[in-house]
Amino acid sequence: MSSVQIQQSKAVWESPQFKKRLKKRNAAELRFKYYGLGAVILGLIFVLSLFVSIAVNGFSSFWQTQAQIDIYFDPDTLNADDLAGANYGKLVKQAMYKQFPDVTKRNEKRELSRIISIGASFILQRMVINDPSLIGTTQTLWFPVDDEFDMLYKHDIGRNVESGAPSRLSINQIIWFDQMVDRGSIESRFNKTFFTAGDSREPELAGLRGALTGSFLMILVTLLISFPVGAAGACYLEEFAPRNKLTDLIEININNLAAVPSVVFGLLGLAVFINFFGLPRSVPLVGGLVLSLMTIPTIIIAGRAALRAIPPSIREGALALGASKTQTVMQEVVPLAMPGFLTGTIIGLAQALGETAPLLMIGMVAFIVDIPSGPLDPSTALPVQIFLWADSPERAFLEKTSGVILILLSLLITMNVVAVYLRRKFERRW
Amino acid sequence: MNAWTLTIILLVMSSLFYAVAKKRSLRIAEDIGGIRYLHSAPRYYGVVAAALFAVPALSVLGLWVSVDENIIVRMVLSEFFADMQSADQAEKDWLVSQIQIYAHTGQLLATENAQVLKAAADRYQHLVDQSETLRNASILVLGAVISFVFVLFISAKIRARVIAESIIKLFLLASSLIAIFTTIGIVLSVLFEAILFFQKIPVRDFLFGLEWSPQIAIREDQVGSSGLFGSVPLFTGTLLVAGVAMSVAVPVGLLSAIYLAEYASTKVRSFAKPALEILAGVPTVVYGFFAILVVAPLLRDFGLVLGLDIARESALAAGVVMGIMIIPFVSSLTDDVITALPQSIREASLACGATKSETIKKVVLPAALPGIVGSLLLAVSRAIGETMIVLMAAGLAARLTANPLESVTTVTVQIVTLLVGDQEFDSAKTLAAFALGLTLFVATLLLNVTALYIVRKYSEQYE
Amino acid sequence: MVHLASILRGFLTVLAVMLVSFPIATQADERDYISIVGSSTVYPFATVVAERFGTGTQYPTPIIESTGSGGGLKLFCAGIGVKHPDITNASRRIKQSEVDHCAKNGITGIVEIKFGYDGIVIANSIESGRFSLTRRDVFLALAKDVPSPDGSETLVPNPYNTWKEVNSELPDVAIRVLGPPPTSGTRDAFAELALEGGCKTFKWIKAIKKTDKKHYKSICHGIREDGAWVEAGENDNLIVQKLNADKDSLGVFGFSFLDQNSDQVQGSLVDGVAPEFENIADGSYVISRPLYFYVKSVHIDLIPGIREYVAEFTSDRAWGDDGYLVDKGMIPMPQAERSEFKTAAMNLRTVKLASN
Amino acid sequence: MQTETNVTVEKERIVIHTDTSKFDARKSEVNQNVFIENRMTADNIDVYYSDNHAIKNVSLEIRANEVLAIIGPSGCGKSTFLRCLNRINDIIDSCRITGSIKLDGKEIYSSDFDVVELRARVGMVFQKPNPFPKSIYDNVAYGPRLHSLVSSRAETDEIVYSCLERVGLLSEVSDRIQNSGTELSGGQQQRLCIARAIAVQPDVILMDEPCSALDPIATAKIEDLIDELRSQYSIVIVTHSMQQAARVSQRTAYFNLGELIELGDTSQVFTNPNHQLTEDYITGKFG
Repeated sequence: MSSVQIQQSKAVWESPQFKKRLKKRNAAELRFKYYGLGAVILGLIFVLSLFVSIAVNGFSSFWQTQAQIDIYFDPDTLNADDLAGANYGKLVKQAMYKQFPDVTKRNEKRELSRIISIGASFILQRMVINDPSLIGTTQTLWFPVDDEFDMLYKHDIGRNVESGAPSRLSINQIIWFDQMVDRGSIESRFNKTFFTAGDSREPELAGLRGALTGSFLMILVTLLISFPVGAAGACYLEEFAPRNKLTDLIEININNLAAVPSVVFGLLGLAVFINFFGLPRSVPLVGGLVLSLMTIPTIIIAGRAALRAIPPSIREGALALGASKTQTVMQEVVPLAMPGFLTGTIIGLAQALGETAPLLMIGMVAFIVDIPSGPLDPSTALPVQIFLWADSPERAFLEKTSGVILILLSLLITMNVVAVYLRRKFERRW
Repeated sequence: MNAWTLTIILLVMSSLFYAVAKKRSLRIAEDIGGIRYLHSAPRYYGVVAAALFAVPALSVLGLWVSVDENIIVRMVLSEFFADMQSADQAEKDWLVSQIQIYAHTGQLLATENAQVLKAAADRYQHLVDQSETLRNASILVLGAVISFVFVLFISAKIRARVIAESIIKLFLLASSLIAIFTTIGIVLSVLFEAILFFQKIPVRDFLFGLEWSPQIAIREDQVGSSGLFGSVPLFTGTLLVAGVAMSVAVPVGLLSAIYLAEYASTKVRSFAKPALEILAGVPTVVYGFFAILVVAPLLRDFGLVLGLDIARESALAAGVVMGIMIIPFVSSLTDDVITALPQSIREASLACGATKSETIKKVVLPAALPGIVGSLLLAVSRAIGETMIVLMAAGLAARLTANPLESVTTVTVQIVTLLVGDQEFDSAKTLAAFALGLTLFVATLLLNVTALYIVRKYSEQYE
Repeated sequence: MVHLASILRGFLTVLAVMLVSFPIATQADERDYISIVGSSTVYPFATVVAERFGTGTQYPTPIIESTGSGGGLKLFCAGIGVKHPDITNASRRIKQSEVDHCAKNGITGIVEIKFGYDGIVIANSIESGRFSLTRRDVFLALAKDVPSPDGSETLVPNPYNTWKEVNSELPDVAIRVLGPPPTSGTRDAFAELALEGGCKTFKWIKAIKKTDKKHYKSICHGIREDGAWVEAGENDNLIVQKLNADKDSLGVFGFSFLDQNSDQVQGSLVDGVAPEFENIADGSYVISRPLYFYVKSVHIDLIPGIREYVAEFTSDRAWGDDGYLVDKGMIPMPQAERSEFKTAAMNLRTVKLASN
Repeated sequence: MQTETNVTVEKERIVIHTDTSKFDARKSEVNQNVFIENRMTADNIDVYYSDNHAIKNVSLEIRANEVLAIIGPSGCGKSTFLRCLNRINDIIDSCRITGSIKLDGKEIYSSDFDVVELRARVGMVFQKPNPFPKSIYDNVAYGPRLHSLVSSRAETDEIVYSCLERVGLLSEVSDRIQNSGTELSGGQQQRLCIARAIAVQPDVILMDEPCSALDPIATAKIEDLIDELRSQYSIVIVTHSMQQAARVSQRTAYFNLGELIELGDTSQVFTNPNHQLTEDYITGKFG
């Protein structure tokens, strides 16, 4: 019988129909696999294009075109009685006129003086006030050029004058600028201002320090509030809470809050912290409070996972030695879960650092130049600065925006790497 | 006394009471033959003493700070301006600011009643100073007395550890209750304003109206638009953008999750999974910028090739970028769901002679379906609530359209544009933002709870 | 693991410190910086002045929020004290109703400073053809109700879909104009100068003014809501970007934005005159309006630096013919007007509106 | 030790099957006394998990219509070896196999032997019952549908009902055949899995400790079923229960530390083992 049965069975599997179907099925298998691979590659392309486009646009923001000019600290212009209020712009203009003695027409002179950023006069003002002995001397100094020329030098934007397309730069200005380049008095230098200055209406003077400080203060407030509260909440829910309606309600709330649109948290901040408690607008304290409320659910969820991963044997061991439940949790369980808490906190803070929408609601979108010195000084934050600059008309702000994004992304990546490192370092398999 | 001094005093006092109580418990222990005869370890007595000092002090401080200004103002007003009791709020406020400004700066804002004002301001300042002194004294004394009484009554029988533990537990409970308070806070902060709004605009008009044009005249003499608050165009706009986003995120997210979970080698997986998850960590404002910088021009050029006119601010551009943002949500949630399925089911299918893709399509996906649906609902909720991308890339035109090439506006964009800038809190225009916020909250709440319910039910099945 | 526990302890300590100090610290009702709100048209000028002021003096740089002229005045008039703004920018003159509203809240000393002009341009992308419009075209294309095309003296809902239908000399493209919402001074001025200007050319409508002023206004200032006019928010920069993308659209915004973006957009001729610097300054370009800012005089001694800020704004290097505001696209006032307003500012002359 | 393992590499023996009582009617139409040939042969199989040498040079054959039991202490590689026979080990990345396994003379690890066909012909039942989260009906119909062995609903019904009947499940579940397979009891689930496996009409059925998760009554039912199925299929059963091996198998292979120590007729292995290790294991000295 067997051989016949074998024949039969073989017949089924070796029939041409089956072989054909098999071929089809294997092709489908391969196709499906390639769809998956394609999806992964597409996803990676998205990641790459996002980062590359931002990096390509933003990298040049770390450099600033500067011009070298000889400044004569004219005692006539600098009145010793009012050094702060003197017309420093005039010094710069005079120096420029000296470089181009042919330029005599008033209109042309104005165009010429526009090559140098108005920031030059601020620099001179600071120099003279710090060291009045400079008056009467001549110094060779480097000044940032105006953003239009910065763009011209870096990206050749605005040069197409001859082609008839209008530009904000005149032919004369371009010729003068090129002459300065030929003379070697134009150089691209590291843009220190970008990291040390606050916001500005002049792209070449704008920096991210104000926003960075604002973000830092806000995240500090968030950390100080959300970490203890989140960790405590996680402990309660995982270790102490009885299983009842209230606990269920809390759980649903936490999970829901983690997915509530951030703009709704902005409405909460506006109504509760600003209108009800009367806290001032635009301050990092309020921003931090709002972000805390958003971060706490994240920390609680991560904290509970960390606590759940600790085997009951640890608790049983401590309890068997006569420790109370609270002692067990506080002295044995929590320290073991601490890496999990910290990881959750860092990830939550990284999210908070990138939030924008709720900050718009609580007025953190003003034009603020001064660097905030505390959580009650008005300030913006990095993401808001991105939003503000992204909307600015000056082309130079485009690269500044990408520059801030680069900084923000590298902060976020650092935080996530730290979180991953912590998780790896302290991870235990029970 | 400034804030820091008070803080330091409070901290020092707490530690002092901690030390004193601890020491006293040690003394008592000595008398009765050793620490073992105490109910609790000495430091618990310290903790309780410190807590008994700090908790009442802080509560009173908080209470005081929140009411004292009001009380003082009322006292001053009733003392000097008894005849103003019936005046309207604006007048009172004006008077109060006159008093306060004089008290702070010595500047007189109005000439009438100058003498009375000056006297009132002096009185005000005096009361403020007094209140502060009284406040500081009372919180310190109150805390000290309670704590001191405890220290006096320390005995071997006092169950300090139990008390300390219940204090800790109370703090833990309070922390977990924050979630509920936040939800209540959200509801309350949008509900009142929304109710005010619905008193001006009927709910029916809001929910079913087909035209959205909230720029009603903000002054009587200004002729504005007629102020239509039909939110349907906003919801269709939101759904359109979310729809585009999901049609990008679902195939890419699902397929890549399947590939990474079922096909990819460990090496590929360990590289590609975190790389894709980077997308979840990128701030939304960056996506918004990416949309206007790269995607919108790209789509526009692409559209020109096809002969399509794609608005620079189109639902498509916003949706595509939002889809990119959501990919990791879909993929990592799906990945969780798929990898949670027992391997034995896969083996069973393979052992029947199924190919891998047949196993996935016929066994894995059907089994994981509830979990995947749950995670997709969460992703939809995320898409609906997303603000920055649409704010920067979708535009403001409230249009009732299903064409993703046009520019649309969404609920979140309108909330931001209605609120940013004009903080006046009684016009229907700003109130509309809260009504929208309420609707948005309710909508995402329903989605989230449904999704969580499905996911939880599903995960129970395989535990 | 011990160090992690001590981290927790550290956190709790700092938290305790914050818990105590925050409620007390937030009590301090002090503000040492100037708070400015108001028009988005004035925002670019005010921010430049603020920045120079902040850099050039020992005072902190003022904080400026762009809220639109209407919203700004509303905030400005809400009260006196550190919680309320000190200065509001406006791209139109304050109205009597707003002065009254201010007075109700005790704000009587409002110093008015007019500092320059801004033309309102109707612009499109540089890659499209340049429009030459009359105010009548603008009115017919954008008003909510227009005189019936059959010539009778009745109003019909605006029937025009393309510019060609409005005026056969105009191109055959759909009417789509992006403009600011009613909260913006630009919108007010546009309605008043362009729409009403066109509206008045219909004699019978002009006649209504005498009998029913309100009705006249609602005819001349009402803007259509069927999608041809797109309210593009208060951010004028956004409009420029949109025009760049949508070649057939027109946009309505301030001259300074045209000046800043002259490589991307071009201004349409209005009544035959191009929106250029000289034409606006001499008044031959008809849709131009003055720019103002208003100072709460009682705040001058409350917040340090307000007087100096005003001085900076009204200094020659700012608003003069060669001043930096001109670089940003503002059109300067004649010398006489400048000195008049400078005196007014220095003397804190309170605004007095002629009854109208 | 290597030398002992080679004992199994005998010439292919011709064994005449004498016990015909369990052949069903359909089968007995066929000539009853025929050669029983080897269905599968494994030669010099080595399996590695990363650096771990899990199976060491194992060779054995699986004959038609026999139950071959593989016994041995935990971790000796019995399951691993079993999983090589239908290449289900392929899904483990780190798993590497050398040697040769033939099904009806055809090398299953060669590239022209399709793994889908192999698995269709070599079915498998797992340690833990693993019905799909589908209806009982769909569970059984899964394989036939997959391979298009059925073309109509009636054919599917026929296969499903006959397979359920075969495993003795039909009477128990006839009223809830559309209910989920996961709702059944453990023993029923395992019989469902067997039904699912035989629905594909395989040549060989691999069983990986099929009763280890079951109670004695369910186990007895499965054992009876195995004995019955032998009439039609070759069955390889891995078990840690020596009693079970003695009850159901004709031949027994004893594995230890990845090596095949002894292979022979079950009665011989249990009564008179050739190897000391086997004896120690069977008498309970270790294991």
